[in-house]
Amino acid sequence: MKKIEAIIRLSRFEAIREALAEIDVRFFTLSEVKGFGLQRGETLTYRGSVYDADYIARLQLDILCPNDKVKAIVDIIISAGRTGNVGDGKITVIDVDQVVRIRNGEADESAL
Amino acid sequence: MKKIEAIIRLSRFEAIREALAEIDVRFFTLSEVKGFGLQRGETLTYRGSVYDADYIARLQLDILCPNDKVKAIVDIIISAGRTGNVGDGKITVIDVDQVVRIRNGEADESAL
Amino acid sequence: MKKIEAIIRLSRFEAIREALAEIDVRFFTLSEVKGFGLQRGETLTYRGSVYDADYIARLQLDILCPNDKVKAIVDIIISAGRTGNVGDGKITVIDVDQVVRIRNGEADESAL
Amino acid sequence: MEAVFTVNNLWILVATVLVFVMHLGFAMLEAGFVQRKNVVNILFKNAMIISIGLLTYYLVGFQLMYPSDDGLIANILGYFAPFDWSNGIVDNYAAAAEAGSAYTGYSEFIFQGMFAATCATIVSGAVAERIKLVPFLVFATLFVAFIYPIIGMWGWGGGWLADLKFKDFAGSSLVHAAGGFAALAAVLLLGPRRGKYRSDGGTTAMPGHSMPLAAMGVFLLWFGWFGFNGGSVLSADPNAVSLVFVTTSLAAAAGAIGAFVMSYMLFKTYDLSMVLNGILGGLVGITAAADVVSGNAAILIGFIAGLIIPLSIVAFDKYLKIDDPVGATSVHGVCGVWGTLAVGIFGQGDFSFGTQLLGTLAVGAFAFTSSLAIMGIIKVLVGIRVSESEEIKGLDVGEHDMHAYSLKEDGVFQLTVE
Amino acid sequence: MEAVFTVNNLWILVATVLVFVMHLGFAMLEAGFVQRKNVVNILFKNAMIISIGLLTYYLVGFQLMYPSDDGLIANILGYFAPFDWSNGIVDNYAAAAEAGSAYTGYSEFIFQGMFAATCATIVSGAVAERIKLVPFLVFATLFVAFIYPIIGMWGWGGGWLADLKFKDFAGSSLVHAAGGFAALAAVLLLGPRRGKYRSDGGTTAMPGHSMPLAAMGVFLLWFGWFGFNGGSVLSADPNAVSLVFVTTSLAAAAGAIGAFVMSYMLFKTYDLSMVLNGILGGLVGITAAADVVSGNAAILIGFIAGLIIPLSIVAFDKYLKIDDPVGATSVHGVCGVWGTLAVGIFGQGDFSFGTQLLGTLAVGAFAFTSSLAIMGIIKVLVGIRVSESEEIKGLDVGEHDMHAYSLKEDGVFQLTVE
Amino acid sequence: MEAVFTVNNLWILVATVLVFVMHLGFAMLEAGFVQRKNVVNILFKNAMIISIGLLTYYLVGFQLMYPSDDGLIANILGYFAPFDWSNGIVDNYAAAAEAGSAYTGYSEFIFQGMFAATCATIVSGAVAERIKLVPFLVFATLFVAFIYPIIGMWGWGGGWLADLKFKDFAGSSLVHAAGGFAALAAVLLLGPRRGKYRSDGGTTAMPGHSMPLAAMGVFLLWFGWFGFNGGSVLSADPNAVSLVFVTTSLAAAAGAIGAFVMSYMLFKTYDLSMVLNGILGGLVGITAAADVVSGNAAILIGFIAGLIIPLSIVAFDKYLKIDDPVGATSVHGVCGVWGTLAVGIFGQGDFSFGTQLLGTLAVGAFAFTSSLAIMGIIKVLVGIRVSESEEIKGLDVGEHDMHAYSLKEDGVFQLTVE
Ligand SMILES: Nc1ncnc2c1ncn2[C@@H]1O[C@H](COP(=O)(O)OP(=O)(O)O)[C@@H](O)[C@H]1O
Ligand SMILES: Nc1ncnc2c1ncn2[C@@H]1O[C@H](COP(=O)(O)OP(=O)(O)O)[C@@H](O)[C@H]1O
Ligand SMILES: Nc1ncnc2c1ncn2[C@@H]1O[C@H](COP(=O)(O)OP(=O)(O)O)[C@@H](O)[C@H]1O
Repeated sequence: MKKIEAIIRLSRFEAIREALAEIDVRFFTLSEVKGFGLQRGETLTYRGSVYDADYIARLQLDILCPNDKVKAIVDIIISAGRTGNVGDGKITVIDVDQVVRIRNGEADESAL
Repeated sequence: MKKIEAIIRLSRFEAIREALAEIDVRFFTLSEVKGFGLQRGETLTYRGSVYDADYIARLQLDILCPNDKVKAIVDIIISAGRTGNVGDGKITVIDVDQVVRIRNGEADESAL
Repeated sequence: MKKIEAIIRLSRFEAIREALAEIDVRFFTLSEVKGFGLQRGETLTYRGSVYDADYIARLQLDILCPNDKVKAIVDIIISAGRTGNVGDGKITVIDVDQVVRIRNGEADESAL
Repeated sequence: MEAVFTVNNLWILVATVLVFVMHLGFAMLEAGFVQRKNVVNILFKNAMIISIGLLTYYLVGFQLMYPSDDGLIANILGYFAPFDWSNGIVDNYAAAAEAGSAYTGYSEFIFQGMFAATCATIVSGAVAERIKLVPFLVFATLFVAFIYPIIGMWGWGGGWLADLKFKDFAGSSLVHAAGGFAALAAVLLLGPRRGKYRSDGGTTAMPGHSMPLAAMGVFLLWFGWFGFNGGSVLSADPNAVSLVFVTTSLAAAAGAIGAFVMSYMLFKTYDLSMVLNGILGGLVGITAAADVVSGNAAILIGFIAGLIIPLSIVAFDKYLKIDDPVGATSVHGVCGVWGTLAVGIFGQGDFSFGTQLLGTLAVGAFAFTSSLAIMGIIKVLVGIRVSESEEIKGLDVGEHDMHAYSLKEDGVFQLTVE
Repeated sequence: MEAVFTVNNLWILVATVLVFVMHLGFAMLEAGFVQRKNVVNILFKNAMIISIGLLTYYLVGFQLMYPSDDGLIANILGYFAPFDWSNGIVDNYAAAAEAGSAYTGYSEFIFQGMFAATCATIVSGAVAERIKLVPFLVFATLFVAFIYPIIGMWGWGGGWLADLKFKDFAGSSLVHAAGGFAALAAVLLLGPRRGKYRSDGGTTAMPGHSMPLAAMGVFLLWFGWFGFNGGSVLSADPNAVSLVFVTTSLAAAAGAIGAFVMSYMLFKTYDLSMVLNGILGGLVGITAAADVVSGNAAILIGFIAGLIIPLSIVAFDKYLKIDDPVGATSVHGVCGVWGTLAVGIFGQGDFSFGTQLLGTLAVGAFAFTSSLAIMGIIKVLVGIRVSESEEIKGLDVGEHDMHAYSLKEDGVFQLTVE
Repeated sequence: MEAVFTVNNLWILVATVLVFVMHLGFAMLEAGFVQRKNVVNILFKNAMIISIGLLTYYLVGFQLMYPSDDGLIANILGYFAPFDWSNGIVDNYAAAAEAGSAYTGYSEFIFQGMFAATCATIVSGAVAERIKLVPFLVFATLFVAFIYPIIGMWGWGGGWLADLKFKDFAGSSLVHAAGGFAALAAVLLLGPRRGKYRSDGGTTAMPGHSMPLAAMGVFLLWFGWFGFNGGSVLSADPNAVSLVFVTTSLAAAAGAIGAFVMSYMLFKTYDLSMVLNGILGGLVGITAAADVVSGNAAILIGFIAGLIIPLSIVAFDKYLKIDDPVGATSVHGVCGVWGTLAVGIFGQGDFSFGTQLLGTLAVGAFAFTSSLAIMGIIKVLVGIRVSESEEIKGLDVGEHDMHAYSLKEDGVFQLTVE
């Protein structure tokens, strides 16, 4: 099994979610993160002091999946999450030893 | 060493924490995440427009531990975190290359 | 490739960021987490009931990097993130299968 | 004399506006003191209470409180009818002023109506975070229709307390203790919030979600109290109104100091929520005596009320295990009693401590038992408490399908708790 | 008589202060009903509107609305000049009172100025979250300089509606419907917020970011309405002002109940935002008739306004696909029309339903078309809508380089949306 | 004449209520402009200042400010005694009115007491986020007990500035500049917030945590200012009070425009915090001259104050490196001086620019040096600044063991910063 972590734009989330649903990936965990990369944050002003909001709000999508679905999921996220502008984000794939469903203790593939 | 990531219900957190303390696991990192799975969010209404809050607030517990403690921790989380209803969450175990304690540079098992 | 996850103090963030920039690590993802460890939270009072805020606000820094940069990054975080007091945090290194840049589908090292 | 009548009437109307603001004050105070997941619910209750309160008082309460004849039955129970519209108008201002009248019937109704709604609001904070919406609204309606007017009639509508020369200037007992004891009855029937009292005997702190809202509420209540006490002079008489302004303000200020001192002694910290409640305690405390004490006495009354607040809140919360999220029983109930008794101690005039004690006990007992009865019947018939799962996810989602602070931006996503 | 003049004048001034507070009420209501990313923008607009409004009314509006001669042209269009400072003073209070005057020229100006600014504020909520700042401020300036005063002059400045005995006590039409129809014009030119109407025909809910702010805004508006309606008696006459207080409060209360009932029927939930709008609907509804109806009629007028609110909001929002984040078109436009017509139905006196209908239609049509024209010209010249990317990231960052709720603590970090 | 007395007195009382609201305004403004971790602390200070202020003024300040005899020493230093309760009452209203009196002694005390507390509040914002609680409260007590009354006595209590015909209608200098210069002294002794001025010479932006609270605060201050300036007429005289309402409002409005223009020129953005401060600058600016200028002059005074605000704030913040989180030194100090001088420029009457300059400098110098002395002594004795670690984690947890916005829900968890 793998864990796919995708850092995406807030505004692409709905599209990605719908695209994933089409290949029957309906379960995942989201978190709100702050991205620092090529794309820079806004310039803000407060009482005359200008400062950069270096960080950009991003969503991190964590998807646990069997090895054979990784490619499909990655491809879907790339096509649905792309705007073509700097800042579209990254997808990371990490190997997972074990997954357990708390509700009934089912392990691994059957826990997904 | 392993990193255990458990996605749990907010309302089971206290019980899990106490159960973990009993097996002397007192250190971990928490984050607030949003879960999307079999359990669905509430239906909300705003000025006549009904919408689903698809996401459910969850806590993610990250625990770094030596290999030999993984089973005990996973079992404890399953027993303390279970309500039996859909939505109890998942536990993931990931292999970790290296852990370092920032305070003194101690590495691996002694850093835990 | 590796993913470095560093749990750090809020107040050391700026120093770490600057130190990382010096070795040309300018891209990363941040999240706000709550740490539970040796360092304990504040004691709070509300209308006469005293309670512990067991958790301490921490930042988690996720950095994707090629294998050969891991040591440099870890060392920098240790030196810039250290106060010497309990609670300075941990650095974890995890192996990553694959990284893709959503913008153009570039994979692995060239995606960083 | 027309001018005198006009200025007197104007003051009653301005005071009405100020008492109205107290409803905003209560709404903000209670919203600040509840958890984030129950904020819409408390706001909803406050918006409905002022509305229901005014309408009910118009339809029933006013005539019950100020019965127009004084036969035996009327003297005890009043009678049941809507506000008589034709009584609103004054034909000749100069003549009316000459005869000692200071305001129109409309002014009287609206000023009293704001008081009535205030009294029901006191209950809403104490039962917050677990009471069912509609049963509570039914209770509030019956409270404003019957309980409050009957109590009010006793003291202000020519009833038996008035006959005994019981002194309660603007309602330490008739409004505040009445509300506070009704709240106590409701809380006892309702039980504590889930998780408040742990199996290990400990008490869980359940901090309010917003101190700025709570502080704003208290400032607004103090603001409105100038109308509550000042308007209770029932004319714009310069000496009386200005005296009341001074005593009211000094007592509120001293209440803050009292709560500051006592909460520091008890908790070794500077507890904002206690100082805020201390101000309210001082205000409630001075309300019975505001026109018959000197500045020094007002300071003492307020200061003692301030000292009482942390003691009383801790006593209810920790020892009696009576869970009142906003401290209404202490602020309005306990300080209401204290204020009524204070007339017997500090009041310049012919006041009897015994009568004051009798009066406040009678008011408290009647408010308590009648509320217990009404709420108890509702409890048996339809239940008064939300389900456990609703309590966990919060009444905002449970009763109102809504979040107080939306997390949805542009349709991106929306968070549900559990 | 000097005293009578003084007390009358004092009431107009106190009412001015209360109407001023309505601007805070609008600011909080609108801030609560917009998304978190557009809060600074709406606060900025509200702070500027009251400021621009008062200055513009001083420089142009007042003289246009209350033309001092009544020649033919003046009677239709008024004329253009700043407030005449020398007209502010009254030389002999007693003599003025004898002659039926109740306040100084300064008092008249400042009371009317607060009204004028109010009317412009109504528009700001409806166009929130997507209008460009400076074009909006230009529109608001022209609106207060010309549209509002011309309409006001028709009804209150001796114009043709006054001649027809059109009755609009405090401005259900002349202020509220005028604002509401201007808002409608602006919204039509502007289009809905991005993502509001989906390609699948559905409507996206875009919840306001803070219900406590919205609730506070409504309570403050009710508070201010005592001055808005009460002050429109234009003296402190005890019967008239107290009557207006009662009818205004009862209608507001009944509006809450009406919206409670109707929104429960429609949505099967207790919708706080509807009850809040229901209170406002009741207030707008009673505004035309507040001095000529009984309590029962006031309750009916308010209750019907409350019933209208959810229906109208859903009709605009879902069926007509007119996107108005705060419901200004329903609250001020629709209930403004209803209130004006209600005079013809319930008003005790010589009122004609036909005249009321004519008047409110004329006001609505003029406000709509003139706003359409002005806003249309601005749209052609410089554009009125922010760019799509600015709308996504929010107007706070886009127009003001600022967050409403800063995420920066001690220089640690600062978050940007997208 | 009784009616005249009553209406005059009533206005002073209503104005008192309005000035009271300014404390809520300050509390909200300051809470909005500080970081989230210091909100409870600023609310606590505000709740205590009004309380301590009223009590202190009762016990010491009032008699010092309005000494009853006018011997040599009294004329310079006044004397020390509590408010004389028996002076509160007026025996015969008609006779008093005949003799030119307009209010009771109680009214005078409570109106003046609200002013005194206001002046101390000004300091609290400037020293926010790093001052120790108890030392600050001691300072505030001494400030209200001695510094403010002595300054007030100079100008309003028959002191040497009054003798020189120094004109300061409602306190541009005697209240605002006094507060502003005291704030400056405190800030200098205290030093900037940690991290505010970086080693690279740059200035770190430390945005306030809530713009809605800040905006609400400013609207409430404007609201209260109708009482502050309008009440300073010290009667309900129709011409005078209504004139003051107009000039006050126009200046506030023009202040917004001035700050809008200047901040756009300086920063190329529409800075809400500057426009809000601009309104306050306009209000402070008109306060000295509100009863002796025309509408046009009021607009000019306010507009210039608005222009000054961004310049002054940037000058203090960036160039002088004086760290004042809410801009009190600019709003109250600099605009207070400007307003006092403006009397000499625009005032219709016999005013001397020289005297105005002398007066405002004397007030500023005395407030500055005496505050420096008191605060300096406290600093030496017990220290005035919280520890660095407390500053990092915030004063809410450090001084009050509390969060402003609790993160705890149902005992789930509670977050601590660092
Ligand atoms: N080396 C990295 N480690 C962790 N996160 C990264 C890294 N590089 C980029 N990211 C994340 O991806 C987001 C987008 O990256 P960015 O460089 O701005 O654009 P792009 O991916 O289009 O080149 C960043 O905001 C950050 O959250
Ligand atoms: N494939 C997945 N990848 C990542 N997170 C998941 C996945 N499936 C479930 N989760 C997380 O676990 C939570 C509970 O899952 P759910 O399917 O609702 O119930 P259960 O685990 O009891 O079957 C979800 O809300 C989500 O956060
Ligand atoms: N075993 C663990 N698993 C996950 N996170 C941990 C673990 N131990 C510590 N941490 C994280 O590191 C932070 C600092 O650890 P702590 O024990 O307080 O200090 P130190 O690292 O200096 O010994 C904790 O607040 C927690 O977030």
